[in-house]
Amino acid sequence: MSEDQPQNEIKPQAKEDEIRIGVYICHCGLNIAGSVDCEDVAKFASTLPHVAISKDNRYTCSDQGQDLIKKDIKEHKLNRVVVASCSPRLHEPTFRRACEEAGLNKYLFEMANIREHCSWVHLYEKEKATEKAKDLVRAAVAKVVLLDPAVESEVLITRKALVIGGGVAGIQAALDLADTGYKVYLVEREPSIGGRMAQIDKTFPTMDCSICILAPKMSDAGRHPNIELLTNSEVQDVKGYIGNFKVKVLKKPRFVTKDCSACGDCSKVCPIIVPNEFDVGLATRHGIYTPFAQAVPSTYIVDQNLCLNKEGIIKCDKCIKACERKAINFDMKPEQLELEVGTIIVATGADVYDPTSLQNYGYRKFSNVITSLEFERLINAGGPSAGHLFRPSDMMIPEAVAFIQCVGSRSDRGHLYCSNVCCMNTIKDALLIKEHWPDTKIYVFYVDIRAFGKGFEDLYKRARKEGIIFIRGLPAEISEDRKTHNLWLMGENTLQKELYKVNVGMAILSVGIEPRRDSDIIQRLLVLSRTGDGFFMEAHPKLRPVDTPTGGVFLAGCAEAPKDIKDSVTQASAAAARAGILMAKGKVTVEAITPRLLDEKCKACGLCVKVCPYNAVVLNKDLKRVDIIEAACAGCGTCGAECPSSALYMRHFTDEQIMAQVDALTEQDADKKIIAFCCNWCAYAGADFAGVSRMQYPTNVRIIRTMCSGRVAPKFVERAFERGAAAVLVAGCHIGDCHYINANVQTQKRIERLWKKMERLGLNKERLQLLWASAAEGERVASKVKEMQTIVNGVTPEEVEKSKKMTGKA
Amino acid sequence: MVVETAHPLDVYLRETGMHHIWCTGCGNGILLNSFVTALKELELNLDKLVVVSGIGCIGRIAGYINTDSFHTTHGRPIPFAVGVKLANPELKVVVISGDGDLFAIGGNHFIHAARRNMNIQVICVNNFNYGMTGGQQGPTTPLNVSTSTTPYGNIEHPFNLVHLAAGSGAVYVARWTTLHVRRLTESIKKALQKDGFSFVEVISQCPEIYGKSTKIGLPVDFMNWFKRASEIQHFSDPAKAEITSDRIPLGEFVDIEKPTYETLLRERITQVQSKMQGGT
Amino acid sequence: MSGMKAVTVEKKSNLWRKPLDADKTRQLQAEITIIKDRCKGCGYCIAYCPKEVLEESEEINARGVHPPKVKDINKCAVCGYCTAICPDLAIFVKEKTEEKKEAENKK
Amino acid sequence: MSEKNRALSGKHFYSGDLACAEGALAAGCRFFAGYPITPATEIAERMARRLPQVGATYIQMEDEIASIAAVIGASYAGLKAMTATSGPGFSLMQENIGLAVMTETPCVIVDVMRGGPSTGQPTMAGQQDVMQAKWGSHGDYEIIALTPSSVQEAFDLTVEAFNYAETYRVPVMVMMDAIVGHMWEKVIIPPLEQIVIENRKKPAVPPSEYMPFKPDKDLVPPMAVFGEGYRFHATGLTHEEDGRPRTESIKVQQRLVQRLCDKIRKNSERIVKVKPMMMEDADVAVIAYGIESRAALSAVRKARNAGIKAGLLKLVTLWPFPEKQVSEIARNTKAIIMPEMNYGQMVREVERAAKNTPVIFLPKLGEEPHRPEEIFEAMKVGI
Repeated sequence: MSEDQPQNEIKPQAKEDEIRIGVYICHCGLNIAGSVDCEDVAKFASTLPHVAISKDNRYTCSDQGQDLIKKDIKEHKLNRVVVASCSPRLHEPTFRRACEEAGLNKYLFEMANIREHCSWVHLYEKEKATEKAKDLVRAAVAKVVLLDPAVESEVLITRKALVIGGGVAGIQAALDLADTGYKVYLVEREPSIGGRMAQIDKTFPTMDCSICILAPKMSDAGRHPNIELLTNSEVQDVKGYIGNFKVKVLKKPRFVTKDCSACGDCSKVCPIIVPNEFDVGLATRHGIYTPFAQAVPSTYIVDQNLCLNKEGIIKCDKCIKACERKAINFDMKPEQLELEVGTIIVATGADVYDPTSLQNYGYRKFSNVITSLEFERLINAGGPSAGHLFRPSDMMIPEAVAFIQCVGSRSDRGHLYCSNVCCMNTIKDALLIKEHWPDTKIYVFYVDIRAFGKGFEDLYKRARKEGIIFIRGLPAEISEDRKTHNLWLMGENTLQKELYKVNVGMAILSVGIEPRRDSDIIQRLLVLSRTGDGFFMEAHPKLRPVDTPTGGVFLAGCAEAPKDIKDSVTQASAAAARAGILMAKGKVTVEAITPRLLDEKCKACGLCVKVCPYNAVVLNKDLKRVDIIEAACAGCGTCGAECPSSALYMRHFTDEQIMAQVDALTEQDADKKIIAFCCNWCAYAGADFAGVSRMQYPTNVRIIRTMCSGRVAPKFVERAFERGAAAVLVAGCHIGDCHYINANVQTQKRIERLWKKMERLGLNKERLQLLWASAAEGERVASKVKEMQTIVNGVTPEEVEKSKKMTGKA
Repeated sequence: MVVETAHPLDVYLRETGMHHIWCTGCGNGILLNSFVTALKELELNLDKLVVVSGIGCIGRIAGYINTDSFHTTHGRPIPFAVGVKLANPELKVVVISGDGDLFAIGGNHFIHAARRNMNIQVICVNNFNYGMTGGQQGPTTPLNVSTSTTPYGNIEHPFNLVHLAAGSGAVYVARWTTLHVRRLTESIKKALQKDGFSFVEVISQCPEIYGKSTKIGLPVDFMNWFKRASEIQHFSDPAKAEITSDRIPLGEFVDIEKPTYETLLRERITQVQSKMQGGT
Repeated sequence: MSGMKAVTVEKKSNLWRKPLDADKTRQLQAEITIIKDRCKGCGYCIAYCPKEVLEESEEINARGVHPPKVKDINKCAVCGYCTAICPDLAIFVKEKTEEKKEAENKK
Repeated sequence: MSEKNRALSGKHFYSGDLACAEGALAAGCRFFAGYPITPATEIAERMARRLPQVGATYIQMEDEIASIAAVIGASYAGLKAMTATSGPGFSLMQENIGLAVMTETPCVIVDVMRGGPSTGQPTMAGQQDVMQAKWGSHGDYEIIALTPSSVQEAFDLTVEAFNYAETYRVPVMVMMDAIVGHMWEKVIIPPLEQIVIENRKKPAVPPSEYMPFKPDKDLVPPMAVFGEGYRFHATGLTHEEDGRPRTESIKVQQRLVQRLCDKIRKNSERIVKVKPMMMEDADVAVIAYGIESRAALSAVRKARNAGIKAGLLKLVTLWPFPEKQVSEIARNTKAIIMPEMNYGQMVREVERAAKNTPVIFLPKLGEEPHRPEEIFEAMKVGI
């Protein structure tokens, strides 16, 4: 959005008459100086154009080091600074601050990573390492000349939050935010909030009553002046960006007004009777009903699909007549609500695995094979059997029961991941049975028992002490005795290495947790990414576990991964805190690495619009150009890479700047070198990790940092080849893990196009390599470079010459 | 002679009402059913209820309902009802008549009774034509429909009755089709309990006559049309409630409070009399 | 509980079990009265019954039309729409009284 | 209080219209519905002022059709009701007058007659509606029509009109020419207790046995009132005694229409009123009604002074027509003079009754009534 552009910014940078650069080579004790001749590098730096002063010191990051820079900026009128030391991922902020304190715009600072990417990975080749260090400094100097001063723009945050999903996670997040004083919209698809926890009988490991501890929270949420409860409602559309989301919510009619006193008279007379979802079909409900006693809101609801009154024709008026408070109104229409919120918390929860497909267990075939969720309703005093462990076939309390673990989890029949809660849930359930019917024989068939949490192991021990029989090895098959409807479980005890055949009255399948079948809707609406398992992916698995790649959107509960109540609540509070921070600030600053449009160049072709993962570039037909929604932009730069007419000026990673780096790195014996473009989040970090772990690899690789591999325009690669580089490596995050949702998909497309082009030109396409490496995969980076070394060796001068004329010839 | 099984609503009907003259599927019967159901549910004192009707098929309804009732001349049920109501305000006076009776020949009486906010209830069974005389064009016949008196298609714009009623000052205005019989009954109940001039329009089918001239067809086809075209929107603008072949706007259109003629009259009378007492 | 037939619970896709309380749920037993000779055969009750309980009968009544007859009384929800929509007050539905049920069960 | 106000007993100076209104009040009229029209407007105006004083209802309707309809309604709800109009409005009322006849509704219709046809002469007098009073509505029927010749009669006959209406369950017309209507004279309103008031017969049977149109011996059915629990039905259609429409039965039609007529014809003895003056030895008789009877009277006196044995028969009831009285006079006189403010209406009835006795008709159109001389001249011719 052009109006966001700070006025005091010159674009593109009008060069001052005299550029005065200060270069500082850090020894980092011996970390660098050990394998790089720092004085030599400093001496070399002083010879570079515009370099006013060049110094080397032991610890540039130390206070003295920083003071020196500040002093020099003032005394020598420096207007650019380069520090050659560790990874910018570590100390760039430090030095930027120093510059700013000395009155130099922090965007006029550049770093050369001569530690992680040089001294540490070339411990035993001081000479070559020094040469590499010089190259890296030369590149940094080349870039710093072209840097523009920038002011970070600010986006205001609407101080309202949307919580999607009214399970315990959603409730907790909503309550925390509301208590902080923010208005919260809590959207729930079902008629009542409460979610899975409301269905469960007891919670582990404390064994307290689930609904008893949940109900108060539910009514708090229902009563809270700052919470607007939108039940029976669905999020239909989300537009906007961090701090400024416009959300469309469809509020489906209940056909019962707030006047409902929940007396239930309507339900009694309703002729429609169906299985109750809340009781997993073990009990019935009527066409007009409340899902469960503690429902919030307590207002009854008409099941639109089953009620006899359709198309506005009231055929049955039994409930209307029965309702003393005249609270039933069949004229209610669906409402489209438009909410404006600053932050969104996704707490959409999870589904339960349906074991029907596992035919060897006979679920749906044998009535006494039930799921752990059905068990929860059976053992629940408020449930259909009033807490009596009736087995469905004959309503008798079984003498022996079996729990079967990992149903749908940790197996290619179902899901590969561990559902995290089933082990403890089974142990809890087994103990519950013991509590009420001590003589019941209880078997638990498991793969491993995972009792990792606080107080879990004690519970497990207690269960064993109570005489519950744990057998390692899941039954291969369950068969039914036609007469008694008892069940035979057959399988192998993998500890005793012997076969077993156990007879029980009822078998409980400990079913796993799976992602909501319709997760893709929320994923699309909020531009989230999902893991291979299908759960929503966090921004960083360790350091930003409740954030999502989309600014202002956070995760809580099972939507992110299977977890128990405690973890869900913890995560919910965390998400609320994260959202709260944003709203408390009231604004966010956007790093000045977002693109600026050079209107005169833009042809409004719309290619950039297609590739932007954040819909931050929109076509402006009237003005024949595109508009950039700064606040929505994350600065990956893939738009810039896509633009055929270089109309997008990717601040701090401009074409000119990157080209200059390429040129600098290919100034000397390019034909021996590998030019590598690494994305800031995975590949570059991976290279840093290689350095930290002192992995040694050939010295001839020169790494250029971009925010995303998606920034790497084909012309950068071509420039490298034209300059005679022997090989080029483009490296980014694994597909699906992209820090910018899916920008790296564009990378792949571009590289493949380049490969085709090289083939057409009769070039060895192996000279261009594409690598996916995560921040943890230093090894992959190192071995890739080694692997490419052989390619470099194979490149003949003719090939180099040939590739020098790469462009134009397409 | 075999004794016929009694219908629970028979007690509200005269013997003639149980075997009315109306054709197969005629909406009048549904209105009769709906009206007496409303009486039953309100537990009204039938001794204090007067049903007044005009001329036309529906005019017979007064004779069918087991209350005091009067079958007036064509177009005149409203002024008759006004006389009854003013003479004995204790009585509930309901006018049930057709679109021709109330809005062609009787139109003047309707608008003035509404204007005066006479405390009477008017139910109009609108079947879009004059049924009893054999399907002539009437004040509600849609444009272009051919009837026995518009053989080349109707060139008159029809009345939008709810708009007319609202514009004339009715305090309660609702419109339902006979298919929406339960809502109709509710509206009739509401009207009966309302103080002031209330108007309920019943979009009704005339399968024998109108159904044939318009080729809508069998009674059930009529109902299907109602189902297809109905649009329930309470308190929408009556001006936009014109009926077309693919849109029948339904619902409550007006529900307001306004002093009735009767109330104001009694006020004046008391004023006058107390003044005289003071004077004499 | 003798003679108590299981209430017809409509299926819901994913819920397959017969609810434990299915047999205990209060069941409606409808009693539909058709005054045949009042019927003029408009067919509203048949066409608009939400449960398709009625159908046209073979017999011809005093008015020369086929009055409706009950196809499946167990489907009837006793919503009473047939009663309300009948222009001839020729049909009405009631919930069977407990006494009547008892009586029938004895037989 | 309202009762006390009902009859303003004492001596007054009123116009015919005012006296008519006061007569209605004295008779117990509790409901007036009307529509302004010259020369009857003053009646409405008087009612509008007076009815509230006695706690009764005046309403100005949207037209005369509505007015008579409302009057019928009020009467069925138990009130003595009336409307007042003139020719054009009277015409509009005709259909519902038929309804009142068919449903045997007690009610009073005052027609202050002006010059017609059509809008005619709104401010000029006439006696042009006297036939319409009898024949204006369609079908066979009988009604009662009275005609005052003085302001005092305007009062007295209006009271009478209500009594007839109540007694015979029939619409009763007060046919008052505009001169009487607008003429101011002394009128004496007697004390209320001295005014004879008739009220409709109430049913003697319980609702279950009540038949709204089943007559007593006098051919008049007792009348229940709406809201008393009789739950009866009345219709303009040909109906049975229980009120049930019977549109296809000859028998029912005959029985009904005959009774509706006969209840008046067979009771005409009791209904008919005439005032003979100096008739005992008369050779020539003047028969007149309304304002004409007053011109006639002075003509008769003039004749007596001139030695002619003249007499006057003043008609008080126009309908039923005093047939017996007229033919008797015809038998005993050589000639009958009949002045009317029309072009020949009641004279036809007179001729019919007079048989062979010559009837000299004196028409008058478009202005004031006959001068006594004109009638006197006619008498000379008659002898």
